[in-house]
Amino acid sequence: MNTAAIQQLLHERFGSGVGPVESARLSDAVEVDPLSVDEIALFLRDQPDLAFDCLNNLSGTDRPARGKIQVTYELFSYVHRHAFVLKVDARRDRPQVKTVENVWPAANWLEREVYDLLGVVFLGHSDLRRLLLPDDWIGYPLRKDYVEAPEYHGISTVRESILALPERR
Amino acid sequence: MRAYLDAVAAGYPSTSPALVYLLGMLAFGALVVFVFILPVAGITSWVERRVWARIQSRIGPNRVGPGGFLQWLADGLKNLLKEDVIPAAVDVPMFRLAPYVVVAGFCAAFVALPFAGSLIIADLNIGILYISAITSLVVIGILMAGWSSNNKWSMLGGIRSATQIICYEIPVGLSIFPAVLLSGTLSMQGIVAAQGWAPTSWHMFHSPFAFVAFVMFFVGALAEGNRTPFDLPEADSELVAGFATEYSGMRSLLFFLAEWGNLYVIGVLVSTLFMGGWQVPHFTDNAVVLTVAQFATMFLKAYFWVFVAMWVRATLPRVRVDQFMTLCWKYMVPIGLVNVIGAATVMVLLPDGSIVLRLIMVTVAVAILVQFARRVLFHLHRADYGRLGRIGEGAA
Amino acid sequence: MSAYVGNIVDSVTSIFDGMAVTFSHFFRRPYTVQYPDRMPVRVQDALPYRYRGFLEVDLEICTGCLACERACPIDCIAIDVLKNKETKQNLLVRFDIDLAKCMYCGLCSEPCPTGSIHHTREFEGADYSLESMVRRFVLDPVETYKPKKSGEDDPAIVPILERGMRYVNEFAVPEAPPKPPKKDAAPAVKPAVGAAAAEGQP
Amino acid sequence: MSLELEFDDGREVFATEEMTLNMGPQHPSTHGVLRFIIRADGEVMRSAKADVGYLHRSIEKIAEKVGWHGFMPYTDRVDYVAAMTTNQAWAIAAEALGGVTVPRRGEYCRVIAAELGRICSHLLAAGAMGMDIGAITPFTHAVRERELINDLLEELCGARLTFNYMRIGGVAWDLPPGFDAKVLRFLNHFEPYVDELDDLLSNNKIYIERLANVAVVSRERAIAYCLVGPNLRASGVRYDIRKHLPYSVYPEFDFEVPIGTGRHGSVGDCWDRYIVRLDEMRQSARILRQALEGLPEGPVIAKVPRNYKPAAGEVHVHVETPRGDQSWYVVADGTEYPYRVHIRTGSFAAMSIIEELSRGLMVADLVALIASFDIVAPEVDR
Repeated sequence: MNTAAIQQLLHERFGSGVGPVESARLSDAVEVDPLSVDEIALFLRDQPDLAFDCLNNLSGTDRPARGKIQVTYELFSYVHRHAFVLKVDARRDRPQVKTVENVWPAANWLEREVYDLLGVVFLGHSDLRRLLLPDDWIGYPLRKDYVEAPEYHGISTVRESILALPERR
Repeated sequence: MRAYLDAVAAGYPSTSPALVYLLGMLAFGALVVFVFILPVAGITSWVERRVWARIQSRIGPNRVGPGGFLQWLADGLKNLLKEDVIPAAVDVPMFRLAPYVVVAGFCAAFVALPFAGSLIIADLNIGILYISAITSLVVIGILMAGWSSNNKWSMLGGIRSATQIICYEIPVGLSIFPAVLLSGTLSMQGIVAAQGWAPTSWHMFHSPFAFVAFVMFFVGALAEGNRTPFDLPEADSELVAGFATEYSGMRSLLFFLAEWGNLYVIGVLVSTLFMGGWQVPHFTDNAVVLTVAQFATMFLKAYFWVFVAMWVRATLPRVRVDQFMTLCWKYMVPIGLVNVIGAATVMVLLPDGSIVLRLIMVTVAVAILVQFARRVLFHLHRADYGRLGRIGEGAA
Repeated sequence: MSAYVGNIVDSVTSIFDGMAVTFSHFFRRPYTVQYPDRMPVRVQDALPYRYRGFLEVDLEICTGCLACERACPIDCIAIDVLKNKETKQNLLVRFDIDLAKCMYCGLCSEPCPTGSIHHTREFEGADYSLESMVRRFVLDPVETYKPKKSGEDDPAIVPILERGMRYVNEFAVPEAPPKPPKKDAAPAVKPAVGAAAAEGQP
Repeated sequence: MSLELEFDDGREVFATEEMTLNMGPQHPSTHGVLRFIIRADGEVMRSAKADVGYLHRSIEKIAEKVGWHGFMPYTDRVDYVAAMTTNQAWAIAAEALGGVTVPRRGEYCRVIAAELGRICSHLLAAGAMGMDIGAITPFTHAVRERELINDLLEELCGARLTFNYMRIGGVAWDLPPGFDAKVLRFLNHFEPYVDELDDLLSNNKIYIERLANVAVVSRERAIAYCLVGPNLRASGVRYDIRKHLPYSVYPEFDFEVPIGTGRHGSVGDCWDRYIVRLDEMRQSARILRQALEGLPEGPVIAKVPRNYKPAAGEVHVHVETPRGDQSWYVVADGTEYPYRVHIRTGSFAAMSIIEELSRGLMVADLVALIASFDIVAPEVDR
């Protein structure tokens, strides 16, 4: 089943919470409402002719120009061997997305990673802690406007280059 | 030994024979410890590393001395000079004492080990019983080390070791029975004397039951010596280094000294109980030459089993704790019991043994060896590693 | 009961075979290479031609195009070129490579038109300070190399350029697979400076 | 002396107490720097919580700073045990965005390098598995074979671990002269070696007992936790990106996708995960033979500008690495730097299931479990 057909199904079921097919170059996606993504995910998993039983990838992209943080879900069905890309846009100043952890357990760590690096809060997540960075790290490094603190617990995070590099770069 | 000391005492009538005897025995014991146990344990460490290396397509230590032979001395010296780190949270007296208890336990076993027909520190009439009792002292040391380290991995190691030795005392004891029954004595020299130099006269070939007892004894001894596949107490991939995790320098080395020394004890016990010990053909009347020959025989037989233990260690994975218990209680103990009854029955039916049975057993053993050799050749030809050279052999 | 006996038989046979495998290794040669002192040849000489060791620069044929500096993802190369307006010659005043930072990826040697910057097969550089790992190739300012239209004819430079071009040719060139440079036709060596300069300098 | 039979809060003294064990970050069998916090009742675990991040190098952030060509060496460091396939994933993603077609010989070179890398990685996995179970010799034997592959790859691309062999548009170097003969000689030697490893380790009764029926992952759980690659196939799902979502020139090769059969226990146990890897090495050898035979002539790299600026767009790339389907999400915005790169690796997925699987296992089984998932810590953390 292709993206357009799935979008059709979703639109019939969920109405305005499901946007049109976004045809970026090389990949099609459907954008949905961040606060109803869990229901849509459940539907995508349990509908027999969709049967997306695997959350293959979950990643966040910071889009400061649009004031959004985009979370991308890449779904795959081992039953029908088809894939589908779902996107949600969270507000950049207060990014909140419903968790899909209860639908696909794989989302547990993937969501923690997005929370860790981009600061997206997944509502209803059972264990939303930082995953890769230390618990007391300040800031979300994958945001485009992230500035690394000059030191962490008194350890400098900057290493001076031994070469004095020319200015042209 | 005793006769010699008696003669010395007779030559100096003013001294008390008891004193001479005591001092002589002490001197001989000290001699055995420093001239025999330490080098043997040390050299065993070198041999083990070389054997492992060859099995693993490596070379092993080969820089210190000829073929790396003096590596054990270098390592020993290095460990002696190293700082003895005692972590802050340990129970210091217990922590310090533990290695000595372990070493004492295994050194004490040498008291009753036969080296040759006339070379034994004390031919106790309960020799084998004494040895199986005194080697269990090692577990107390290991348990002390594990507990006092104040480290959960160490504690798990110590407790595993205790479980291990307590469990395996039983099958080991059961597998000693047939040999003791056949010899009619518990004395180590007595057991050796009950066998001849020829393989047909060894206890292990007396009957199938004796052979099974021999295999079980070796397996059980490995378990008691904490050797792979039963090296659970120091399972490096699970428990870091088990009970020895917190030890450093000489104290750490003492544990390994005991382990390597114990290998030799296992070898001597297997040879004594089942393989005719120091028995050689009576080819000369010269007592010195004969003793040397007996000593060499005993040493080679014992060292063969040390080698087998190394080889087993390089081959087999480690069992898990519950499987270890299963092996002991569900397999070795029942089989051991049946075995004792079987061996006793054979003794009743054939009071003088049967040369036919012995010959059949030897033939079977030879057949197994031949099959083994065939498998080795098969593996050698299947994947010939000599064909591909590395650096300097055909490389650009 | 059959499982019981089966377990024992399985254990004995599988261990028997495993022991045969390990025993057979006593009759095989060990694989250890006893680096560094017991090698039949020096290890550097045994390494393949493409080995990515320390970077080295042949200043005689460096065109000063800065392609390597741009290609380096971690900025471990620093080059300063001064332009002499009168003679229209470029003067190379600095060519530093921080070998402690270098990750030996080879990306810098790829765009080099003459093969001036290239990896050697040297790799032993243990030292006590990071500063000592900085290789400063330019001690006195040198003029950059200018490829000649008719091919190189300076006998001092020809062998260096030949070596450099052999290095360049190791990298695949699209469309036309390169011919190895001929030994006897020394003046025919032409650096691929035009194409690379067009690519490397936007 | 009277014994107090109750704690202050009323619990009985004679209850067993749980023990908290801290395994790692430095531990002999954590394959890198991992940490587990184990709650155990004696030797039996109640749970093992994983704590990752000790090897986090923010590779995804670096990608946004170093440009399309410059990121290639960094992909080596995502999974240093199998750098070739990670190289390939990045190259495929960048090529898809830039619309570059790789010459056929380049694709063949990539397949040869990637399959050698796969054997390399699986050897380490199988050997380390034996090592964690306590057999040390198989590890050294596996590393010995791996050295031979490293020698080959060193000849191919000049490095033994961080290859940086592939480029956007193809590969950096053509195969060196005589390389195919060397690979064939290696394969002739290697295939019997795998049989020998079977005799030495896989069929060993102790080894089987340690692994069979331990940490069984059912088909459903494997999919739900997004296990990929050999870990998924061991649970009985016949899915291999090379076969079912083909990239490069894999459709031209004839090979099988081995799955777990539960020969000694149930489908999806540790032993299945181990044996699937062994079978995959044999299949890789098969692919290598075919690739060497059908090697076409021609250039190995397409003409790609040094200043690579793919048009805006985003792409999801899946590549079958030794640790399974590596899923790359790459966003381009038309500049010379990638806008966003996200890598979902096989080890990452496998790490997240360990907590669930660890309940009721013994401490020694956890070691086997980690090894059977073939977890490479830097790949988890990136």
